[in-house]
Amino acid sequence: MSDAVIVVVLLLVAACATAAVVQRDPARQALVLSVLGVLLAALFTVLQAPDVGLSQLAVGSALTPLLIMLCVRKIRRRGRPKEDAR
Amino acid sequence: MHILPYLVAAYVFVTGCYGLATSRNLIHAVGCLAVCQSATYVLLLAVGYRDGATAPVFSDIAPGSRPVVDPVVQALTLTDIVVGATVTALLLALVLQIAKRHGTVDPDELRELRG
Amino acid sequence: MHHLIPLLVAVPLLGAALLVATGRVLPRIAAEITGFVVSGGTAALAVVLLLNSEPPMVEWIGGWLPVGGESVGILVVGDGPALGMATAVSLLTLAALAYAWRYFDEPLGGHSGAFTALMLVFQGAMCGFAIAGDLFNAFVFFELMSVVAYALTGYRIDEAKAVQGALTFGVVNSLGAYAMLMGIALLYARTGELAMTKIGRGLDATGHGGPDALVLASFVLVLTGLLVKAAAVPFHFWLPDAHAVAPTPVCMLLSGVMVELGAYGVWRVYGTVFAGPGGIPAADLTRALVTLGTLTAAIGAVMCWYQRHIKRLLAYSTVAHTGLFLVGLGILTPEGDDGVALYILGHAGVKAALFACAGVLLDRFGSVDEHALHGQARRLRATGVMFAVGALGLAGLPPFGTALGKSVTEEAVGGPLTLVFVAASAITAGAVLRVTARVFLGLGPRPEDAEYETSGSDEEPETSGLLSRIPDTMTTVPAVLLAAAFAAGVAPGFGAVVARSVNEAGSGGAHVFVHWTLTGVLLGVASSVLAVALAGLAVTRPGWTAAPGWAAPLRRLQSGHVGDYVAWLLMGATVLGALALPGVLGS
Amino acid sequence: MNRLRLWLLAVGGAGLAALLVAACLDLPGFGGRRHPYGDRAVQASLARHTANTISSVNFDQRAYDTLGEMSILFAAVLGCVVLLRQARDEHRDRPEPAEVARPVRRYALLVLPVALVTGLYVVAHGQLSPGGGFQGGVVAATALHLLYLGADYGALERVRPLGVYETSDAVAVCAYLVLGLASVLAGTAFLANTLLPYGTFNTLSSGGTVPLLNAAIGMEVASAVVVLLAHFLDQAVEIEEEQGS
Repeated sequence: MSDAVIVVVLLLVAACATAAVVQRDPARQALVLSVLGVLLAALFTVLQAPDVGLSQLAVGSALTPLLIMLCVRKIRRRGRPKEDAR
Repeated sequence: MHILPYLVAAYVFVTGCYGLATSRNLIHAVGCLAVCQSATYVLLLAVGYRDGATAPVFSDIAPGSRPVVDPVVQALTLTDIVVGATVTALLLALVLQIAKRHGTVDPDELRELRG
Repeated sequence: MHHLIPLLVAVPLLGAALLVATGRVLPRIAAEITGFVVSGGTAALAVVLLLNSEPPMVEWIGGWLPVGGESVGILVVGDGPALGMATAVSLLTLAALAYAWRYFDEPLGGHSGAFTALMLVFQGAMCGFAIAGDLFNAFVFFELMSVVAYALTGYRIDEAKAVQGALTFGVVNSLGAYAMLMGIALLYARTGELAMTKIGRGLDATGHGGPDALVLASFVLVLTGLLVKAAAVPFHFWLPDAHAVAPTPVCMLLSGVMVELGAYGVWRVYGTVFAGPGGIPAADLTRALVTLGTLTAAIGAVMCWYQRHIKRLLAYSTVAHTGLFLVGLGILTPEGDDGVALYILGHAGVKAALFACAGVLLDRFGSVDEHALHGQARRLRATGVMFAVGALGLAGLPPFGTALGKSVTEEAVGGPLTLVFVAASAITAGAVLRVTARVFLGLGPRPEDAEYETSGSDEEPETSGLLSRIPDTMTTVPAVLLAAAFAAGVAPGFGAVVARSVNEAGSGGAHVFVHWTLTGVLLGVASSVLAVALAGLAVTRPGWTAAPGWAAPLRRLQSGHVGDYVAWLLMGATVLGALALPGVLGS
Repeated sequence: MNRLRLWLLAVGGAGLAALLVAACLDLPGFGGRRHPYGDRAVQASLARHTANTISSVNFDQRAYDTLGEMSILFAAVLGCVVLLRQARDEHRDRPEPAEVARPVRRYALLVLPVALVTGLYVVAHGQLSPGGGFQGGVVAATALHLLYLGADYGALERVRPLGVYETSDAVAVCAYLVLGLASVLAGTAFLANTLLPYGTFNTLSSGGTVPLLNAAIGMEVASAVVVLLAHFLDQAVEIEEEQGS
């Protein structure tokens, strides 16, 4: 049973990582990264690493995306349409 | 199943590198670097996994009653996660300053250092 | 005594933390004095430990002494090379702090000690990396020194080039570090250990008569990380971009010791992890390092010659010299190791002094552009003389420490590779002499601008406004550094001591005697003469030495684009794998 | 130039991928039994009465790595403070107090204390159950920033005197180092966990210096994250460039 769960989560992680790379808009990428963070946390939990899962949840799905969003907001606010993140 | 987790880690690493090399936006590039790093977490924890084992926390199981997974890689991964978060923060701070000084975050338009 | 080894890390970190904790109330002068005392104290500690490093010491942090050969703790090593690097790092940090005395006059809003604190953390991180005996611990300190270095490189946030160079530096080095961590994870999977010696033994025990793909992959990944730091071609692109824009005191450390720590890491990791029968065969390592090293030396020298941005020029000369170090380490002989150790020490003094002189130009004229400064610095006689002396030290003119190291290495390498040593040191020194002739003497016509290059004009000085008078610290520090590099060559017995401590730590106990030889002296003189001739030619006949057509594509590779650099990093890992492949296939 | 990069990327990426896949084929199978270091770590952790082996590895057996990790965080925060300082050509603008939707505010103010307490709890039980200084610190620090959602920027700034957090960040680093140095003064190795009794297994005060180091990390991480977020928020909300720069 647990093997099947691990396989599923692993494939989801791979898919989500691809999405995070392919998504070229940083604001949306931040969201994808936050989903990746949750998936990784889930993976770590099924791999019997609750400590790591907990910190991945705190860092990967909250802190890092938050910093990216703040960064995007600052750059957008500068109001030059050109760098509006393509 | 035998080597799938390792392959996923390798795939995530190479994918992150691809994103980093082709990125058109420095914020996106920093995000890709975070993806590269998540490959190292997956690899480390996959290496330390043991079939049918439980987490190495003995507050609710008696020591020796069940096999536990390798605690060392988990500690390493914890360190690694902190490193990743701080590097991301520092690089984002630099990106912010690039946006201010160059007026762009597109690496194709940064043309000051060359030759 | 061995309990004190980790203090090389703990003391500077504690100093930095105290500076930040009291940063809001501490006046700036007090912060700088504290930095001085802490850095100097660490340097003194490093010297004391170094003097006691025979026989080599080890220390298990946390007192986790091995029981039956097995330990759960972290090992730090206190042998000659480790403590020697730590001493070099500490002394150079002290020099950089002295140089930066009253330097940045920018209000930091209650963070008066921030720069000093970052420098102290940098010192601690480099010491920590030097003494690491545990592979993961080496990664942690590798990353710590990188993180501080990014922040220090981007310190002048008003400078567009500085923040761009710092980001490139950050992205490429972090990727290299993650590659290294992947390699460490693979090694852990195979051997289940993290201490370097234990991993080496584990590889020998589990390798069935030779290396397999896993050993090769972990070798490539770990070396990728270290070679990125050592700026070997094709991992070197970040270095000129970062070193050219970092504040001068930081440049002194980056070029003087941090890059060399990458080469040191290669030596340490190969020697303890991959040198056994289960690791990478010696022939493959030699092929990989000598090939990459020669390429690095050649490209570094050529690119150095065509720079007009003086700090960038010096940065490329660092690239060229690390190439030489890698060649010397790659041949895996005790003589080669000794030569490189001496060469690194001499180079640290010379290169830091040259950067210090370039910093004087920057703060006096607001420019480090060879063309714009043509004939401007005639009145800075002391700096000019030091710049010329530094150039000769770079060329390996006896009796500088660089010359002793170079001659020992050349002797060890032998054959056509000697030519690489002579040529690379002559070209880089020639470029520096050319700058001296044009900027400090005003010789020759003002050269023409090329199309694809980085100019060094319009830079902000790092002090508060342009200096009208050069403070004594900014002339004393390079003078002392040059004197130290000189002393390393003439002090009787210094070479022998270095050689003995290096051999005791590695090279299987083989003891070799290091001394000046006639060939070495002649080769050193030859490269110095060649350097002077090249510089003379460049100044009097600029047309003859202008960039030929074939150099243009080479310059175009240095595009300043972080994506290109990442692609080159992947390519470099592949090349490294290909170079080391025969040994794996053959076993 | 772009074409060159794509070629490099294709060849280099393929080479690296081939290398990694070949290495994966040689790795011991997933879920294998052989973990010599791991087994030793579990033994050592039990011998020192630390129920959470990971905490024992992090704060006792490999406490020196954690020192490095903490210094990285410290250096990165200091670096961000330096890099995100107000440049010469910038000035500060008070942001307009924004209207926050009622449900958002209510939710944020409700979650805030819960999250804070959770964070502290996770820090305090580091040596017993999953979690520890790092995880708890991040949770507590992020929780504080719910105030930005729930009330407004001004409210956040009032409960967040930045100087105090910067100082406590540095003080926590000092505390960790001093704990390490104390054992050197006592004549043993740096960071040796021999100064305090190991206590009763599975209680809050077990594990010798582990809880103390854990608390230092918790304090460091919480203040570091607060300072980091504060500087990024500052950039996003307050600092304005002069016109025409």
